[in-house]
Amino acid sequence: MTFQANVSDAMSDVTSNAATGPAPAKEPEMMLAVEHVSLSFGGVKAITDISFDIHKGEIRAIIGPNGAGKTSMLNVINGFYHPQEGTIYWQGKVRRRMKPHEAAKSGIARTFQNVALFKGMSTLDNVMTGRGLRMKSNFFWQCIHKGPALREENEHRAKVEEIIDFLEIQHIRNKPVGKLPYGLQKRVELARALAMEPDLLLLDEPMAGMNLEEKEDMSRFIIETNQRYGTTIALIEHDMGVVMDLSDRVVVLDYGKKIGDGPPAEVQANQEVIDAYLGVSH
Amino acid sequence: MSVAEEAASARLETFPAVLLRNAKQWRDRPAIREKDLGIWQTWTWNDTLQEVRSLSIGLAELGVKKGDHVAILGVNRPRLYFSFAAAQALGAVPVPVYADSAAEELAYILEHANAHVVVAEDQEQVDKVLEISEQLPALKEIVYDDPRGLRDYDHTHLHSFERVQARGREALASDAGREALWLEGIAAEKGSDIGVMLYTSGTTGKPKGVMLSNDNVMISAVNACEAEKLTEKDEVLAYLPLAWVGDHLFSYCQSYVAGYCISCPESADTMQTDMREIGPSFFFAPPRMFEGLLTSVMIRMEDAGSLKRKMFDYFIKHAEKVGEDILNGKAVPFMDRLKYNLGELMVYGPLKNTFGFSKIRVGYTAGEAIGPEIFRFYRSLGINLKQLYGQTEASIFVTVQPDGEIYSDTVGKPAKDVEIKIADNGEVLFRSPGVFVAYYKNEDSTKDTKNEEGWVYSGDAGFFDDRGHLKIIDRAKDVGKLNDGSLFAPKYIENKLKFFPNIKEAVAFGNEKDKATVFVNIDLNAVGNWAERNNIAYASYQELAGHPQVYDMIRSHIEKVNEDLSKEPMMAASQIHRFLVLHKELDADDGELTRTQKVRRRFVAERYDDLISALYSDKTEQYTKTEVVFEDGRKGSIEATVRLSDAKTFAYAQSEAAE
Amino acid sequence: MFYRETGQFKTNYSDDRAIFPIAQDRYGIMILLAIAFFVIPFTVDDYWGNAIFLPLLIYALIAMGLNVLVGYCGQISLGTAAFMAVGSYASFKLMTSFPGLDFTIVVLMSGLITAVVGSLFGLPSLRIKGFYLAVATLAAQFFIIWLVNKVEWFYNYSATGQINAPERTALMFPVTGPNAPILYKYFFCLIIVVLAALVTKNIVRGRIGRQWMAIRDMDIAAELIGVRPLTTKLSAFAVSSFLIGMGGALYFGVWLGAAEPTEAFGIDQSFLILFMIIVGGLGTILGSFLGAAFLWLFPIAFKNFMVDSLGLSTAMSEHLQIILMGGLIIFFLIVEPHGLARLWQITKEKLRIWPFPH
Amino acid sequence: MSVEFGFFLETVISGLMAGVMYALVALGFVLIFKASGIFNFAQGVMCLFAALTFVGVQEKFGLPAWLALPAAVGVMILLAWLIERLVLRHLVNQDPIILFMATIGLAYVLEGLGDLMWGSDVKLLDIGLPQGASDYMLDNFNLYVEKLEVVAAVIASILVAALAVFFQKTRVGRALRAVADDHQAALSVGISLNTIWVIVWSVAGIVALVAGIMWGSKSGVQFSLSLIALKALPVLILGGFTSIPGAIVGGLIIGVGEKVAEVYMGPFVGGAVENWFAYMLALAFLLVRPQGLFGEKIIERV
Repeated sequence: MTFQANVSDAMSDVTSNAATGPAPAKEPEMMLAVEHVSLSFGGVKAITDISFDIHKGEIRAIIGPNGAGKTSMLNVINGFYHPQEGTIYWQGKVRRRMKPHEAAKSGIARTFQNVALFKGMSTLDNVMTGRGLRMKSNFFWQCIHKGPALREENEHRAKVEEIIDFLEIQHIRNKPVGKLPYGLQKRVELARALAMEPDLLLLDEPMAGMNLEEKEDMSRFIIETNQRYGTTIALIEHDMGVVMDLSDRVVVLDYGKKIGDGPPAEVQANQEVIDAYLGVSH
Repeated sequence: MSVAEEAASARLETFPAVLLRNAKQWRDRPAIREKDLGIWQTWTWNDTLQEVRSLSIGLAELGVKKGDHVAILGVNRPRLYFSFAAAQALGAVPVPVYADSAAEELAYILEHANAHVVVAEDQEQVDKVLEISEQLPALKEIVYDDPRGLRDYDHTHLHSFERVQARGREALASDAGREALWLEGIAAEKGSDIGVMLYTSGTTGKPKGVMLSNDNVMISAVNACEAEKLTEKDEVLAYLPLAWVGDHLFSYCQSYVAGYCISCPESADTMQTDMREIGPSFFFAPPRMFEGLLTSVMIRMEDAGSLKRKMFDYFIKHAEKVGEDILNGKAVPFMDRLKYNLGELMVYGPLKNTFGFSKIRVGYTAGEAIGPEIFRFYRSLGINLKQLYGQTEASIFVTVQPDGEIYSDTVGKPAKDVEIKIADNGEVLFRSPGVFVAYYKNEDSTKDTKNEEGWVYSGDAGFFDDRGHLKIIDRAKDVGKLNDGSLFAPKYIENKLKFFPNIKEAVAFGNEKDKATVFVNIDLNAVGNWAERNNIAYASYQELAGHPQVYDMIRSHIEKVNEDLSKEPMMAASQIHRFLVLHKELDADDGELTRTQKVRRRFVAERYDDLISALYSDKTEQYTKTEVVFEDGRKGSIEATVRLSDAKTFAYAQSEAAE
Repeated sequence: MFYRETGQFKTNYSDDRAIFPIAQDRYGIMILLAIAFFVIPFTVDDYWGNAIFLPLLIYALIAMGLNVLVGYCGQISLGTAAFMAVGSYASFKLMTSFPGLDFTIVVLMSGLITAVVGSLFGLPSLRIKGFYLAVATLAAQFFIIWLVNKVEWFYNYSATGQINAPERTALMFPVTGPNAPILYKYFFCLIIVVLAALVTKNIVRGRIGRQWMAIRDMDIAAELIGVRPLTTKLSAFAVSSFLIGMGGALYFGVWLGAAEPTEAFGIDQSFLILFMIIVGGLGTILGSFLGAAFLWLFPIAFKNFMVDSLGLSTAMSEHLQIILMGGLIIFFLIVEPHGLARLWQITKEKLRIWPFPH
Repeated sequence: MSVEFGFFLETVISGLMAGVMYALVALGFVLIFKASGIFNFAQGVMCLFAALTFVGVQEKFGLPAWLALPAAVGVMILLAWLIERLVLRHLVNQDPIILFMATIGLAYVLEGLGDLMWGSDVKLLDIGLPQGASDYMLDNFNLYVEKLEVVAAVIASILVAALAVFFQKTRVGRALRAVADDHQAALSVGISLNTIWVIVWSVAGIVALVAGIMWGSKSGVQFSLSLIALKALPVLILGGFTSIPGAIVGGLIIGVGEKVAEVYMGPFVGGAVENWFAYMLALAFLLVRPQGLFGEKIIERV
């Protein structure tokens, strides 16, 4: 059989590091950039003069010790916190100060460090809620649940089912999320974020508290999301193995300052980063 | 309707021809369903025809032609079922392969079958094929159903299902004569052409490719549909392996013939829920499944409140008393009937409902003997469960229990058009329109199995009882002799043991030995539950298996069997003298079971050679070390010191059962 | 036990997400509706109609309204009675200002007016949450009642300060005033309540309902996935007030016939409705009905028992009743904080897996 | 001093006195909310119940006031213990709204119980507090000030001071403060959560007793007493649910604002402005400062 040789290459592409993919021939397109951003709460500096960017289509990791300002950074990106200083560029344009739901509308979705699901709702309803921005039928049709409302509901259900299928959570479709095991809750949260069909997906410690198998699954989902839907992903993660495997580029924060930025291997070798992790500096 | 279409569907010798008829006759009736994306996606007969046609022509574009072999690899999915008809429409032969085959088995079958094209379910199957593709010079193309994870694969010879169908549609659109050509192809297929090739799992040796002609399966299917009065209104759950002859007949052939709809479950895990949702009217399951269900019923009822349990036990007892008679249409006292109706409301109905058995009109079980208690339990609930005796070589049907003549210890009377005779050595021989054409590339075996007059040696030993029902005792070649010359039928003993819910598997030894001994595998579910109730702590299967109280319990089961055996003149000599409880579960991954979960007796005997010799010594324990394959494919070994134990035997006692 | 679901499978999403996906539930509700429409009206006398069925239906409607706000959207309100008052006074003014207006229109418009007022009082919910909001809704309670009491225009300058419902018809059938037959009153309320329940269910199972629940369960996450807090919360206030306003119009126009603000719309009414949805079940339509039934029927039954059977004085019985009511609420909260609807849910699950315990 | 200004001053002083009452009731709320996160709707009824008990034991058992006081305190402590036993411990880890509803239920029970035990007629409460106008104020400043109100204010101040000492200086007090922030921390002090609840409800009960006696001395013990709780709610909004100084300052603001509004605005809109003015004031205030006067700005985290 003739196609043996090519296949193994293709397979390694899927299963291992996406960073070894084809080198970009042209200048990478910018999804988001923060420039000289500073954020403080009543005098306490959470983020100090940080600049970095996220390319379209890449998986970008944000790492750093606890309290380094990683989550604050995500909160700035999706409009939950408003930095006192600095500029945010979104898809090439300066972004004005916006509310979280406006950021969501512009194409940013996220998951949370401590799962923030809607506990009283089923998995399906949680994910369906993620489609809310794309549902347009008016109040009248909603009241009678027929015509455009029903049609829309069914169309979005089909989309949601695809995501449910993709993340392999069919069996918990109708279960209330509050009672699910933690690993599954994280997955439902990812499903909800994916349902928004975001351009940029922010994942705040997607693998925290998971066992090895769950981590592997989650890594697979993240890579597949990135490849299948072309979603740009920024993630915070503590598991260095995962970060090195998944990400194209890594930015390292420590005490609200940026101390490293570059491909995983480069960052890993950076002395300042090593010190920060070992607690040498400061 | 075009002339060609008419011609093609006039003679219903092939399944594509039947499909053309169905698409006309039952155009908008459901043909196949699949639980996908949360609902039962449905294809009507017309949809099915469209799918099959575009796929078929797409396959032709890929180069599939008459006589080619198209392997179908995966679990029950509508598209894989479409592939059968699509291949047959081109005169190609579909060769379904077990989805859980290891790469090695798969390599053998695909190589042996000379498969030109593989239609694979998903990435997992594609990977398996790719891994062994070097050994498959005949293999040209791979088509896959589920594209997930396959995006970045080299697609020179790898095609998505959609892509193939799109090519088919393009060809249809660009060439006006193409459809007529396709229909002509269908019309040209004859009943005597090979329609399908099924590999027998084979308890010994390499799998054999059983070539069945269109006539073989068509006539068998038509007969079966008539016998059970199956119509387009029936519902069937398609969940057994595609490569198994039963599924091929029930889910493909009979569905086409009778026009009923088959439903594919979402996954193996959701099979129970899916079953309940669909509520099949015609159902098939191996005894194993019925056993498992019964065990789960009993376990779940353990936790019920005492009042509810009393009620449950009361009505189940009542069903045991009159249920079968009511099912068989016999006269039952009015009060009993009333009580049974109450039981139906309170227990039987809900129970059938939770299993998804409420609508079963005809249920089959086959493959091995079913425990009489289990069999009667289901029948007493009002489920028309029947035993079937069949083989791939017979297009499954050899004998079926006719309605109203159900005895738990027989496999019934010969099915329609089937002749049966018993050879001198006790072997069952049969002849029918369903009898296979030949084994593929294996003339020797063909000759050994099928004689010139068309009689097939079933390989099973059995006899007809005075009611004209066939009774199977064992594999003909497994029936051996003890050293004292008396008959030793291991399967017979094993089945008796396996009727105890605590015993999952048993392997009996005794041929050319002085006495009979057995290996026992406990059922972790049942015994684990029992242990919990009796406050027996255990950390592993191995520890539980070796527990003295478990040994006591198993011993009591064995002694009960011995007591039974002692009453049968032929079997009294093969009472079990010594036994052991194996430290690990027999596993298909280790080659100890076949893919259909049958014990590979000889392999087990070789593998646990040390334990067997210990059984025939007077040791009380034996150390053993066994190579195993873990779930993730790694190899390792398990070691254990297995306890050996004696069991009481009984003197031969004449009883009414033996007269 | 009575649930036989084998063979009930869904081939499309509409069926899968139907209000009653299980056939037996559908039959059950049909039987209930059949009784409500064809049996009760022809067997009920004035006492049963006025003392039991009318208040039951009307309280169920109002409870459903409050449930939208509290149960679905998570915004606690203690001002229900005030919004009932808005509905009542709106209907009174409409009836007296436009004598020819069909009462159906009056009820709908009363609902709309209340929705506007309710949204107004819902505005603070954007800045304040939880108990702060609950207390803020008390502002509505006191302010509105004061307003309708003090501004004579609201009660048409009548000497008593009361409002009395004139006779009006709905589709030619007299439904208000002292001479309207109980049969018509009952049918009128029943139809409105059934339709309102259907519409409310439709809303809560669609996009809007999910967004309400998202705000309820985790408002920050909801906002981050694109739920607009402003529109979502205000829509809950509006829908809730609409239902309560319609309920208020029926409460005054059809049932009581006359009302005096501090008595008919006191804060105890607000609590009563709140109890209804707590006991019935927050965030369920069914719970609104069950809660209304329980909290309306229980005191009647209790009083009858105490006064008629045990011969206690009315005052004594009233004290006991109030203690028992409070005790019962606490008992319910301890035993089943999710209310009667959850109890039914649990029972139903048991029936579905009968005879198995789990 | 002009007559107008004098009248205004009288209004303000009378408002301040009412404010002290509100502050006392609000204090009870804050204590419980701070320690257990429970919004105790029954606080007002507790005032009524406490006052009823205080009067009741005097009437029924003929106890003198100095004995009735400890008896009433005992009853309030017993009540706290019962509430913890029968209600709170069964509702641990429930949603705040559930606990809130439970306290409404509690309010019903207490109301019924009080009526049942001591009768529902209006009772006079006279423990010999000075009545009538203060001659001193009248003579020197030409201001009409009720003596009782002055006494009430003094007693309230003493109570607040005592509570402050209790919270700052005693071990139990410190534990109570700790529990508001962190349940674990409280446990590390060596006091079980259940005990803390009993203590805090007892303290709230005693505060309610004091408030009930004060208010009852002024206008008799009757059902309307429980309604002052409703007045205390806007105080809470104003002051913040967890701030003791907030409760006091808020109470004074509401008291004064209400009186001034009634006197100066009431006549133009038909009177009875008191009923809602406090709420509107609080509401308006909330829109500007959602966390209340003394509440900390909440930084929301995800």
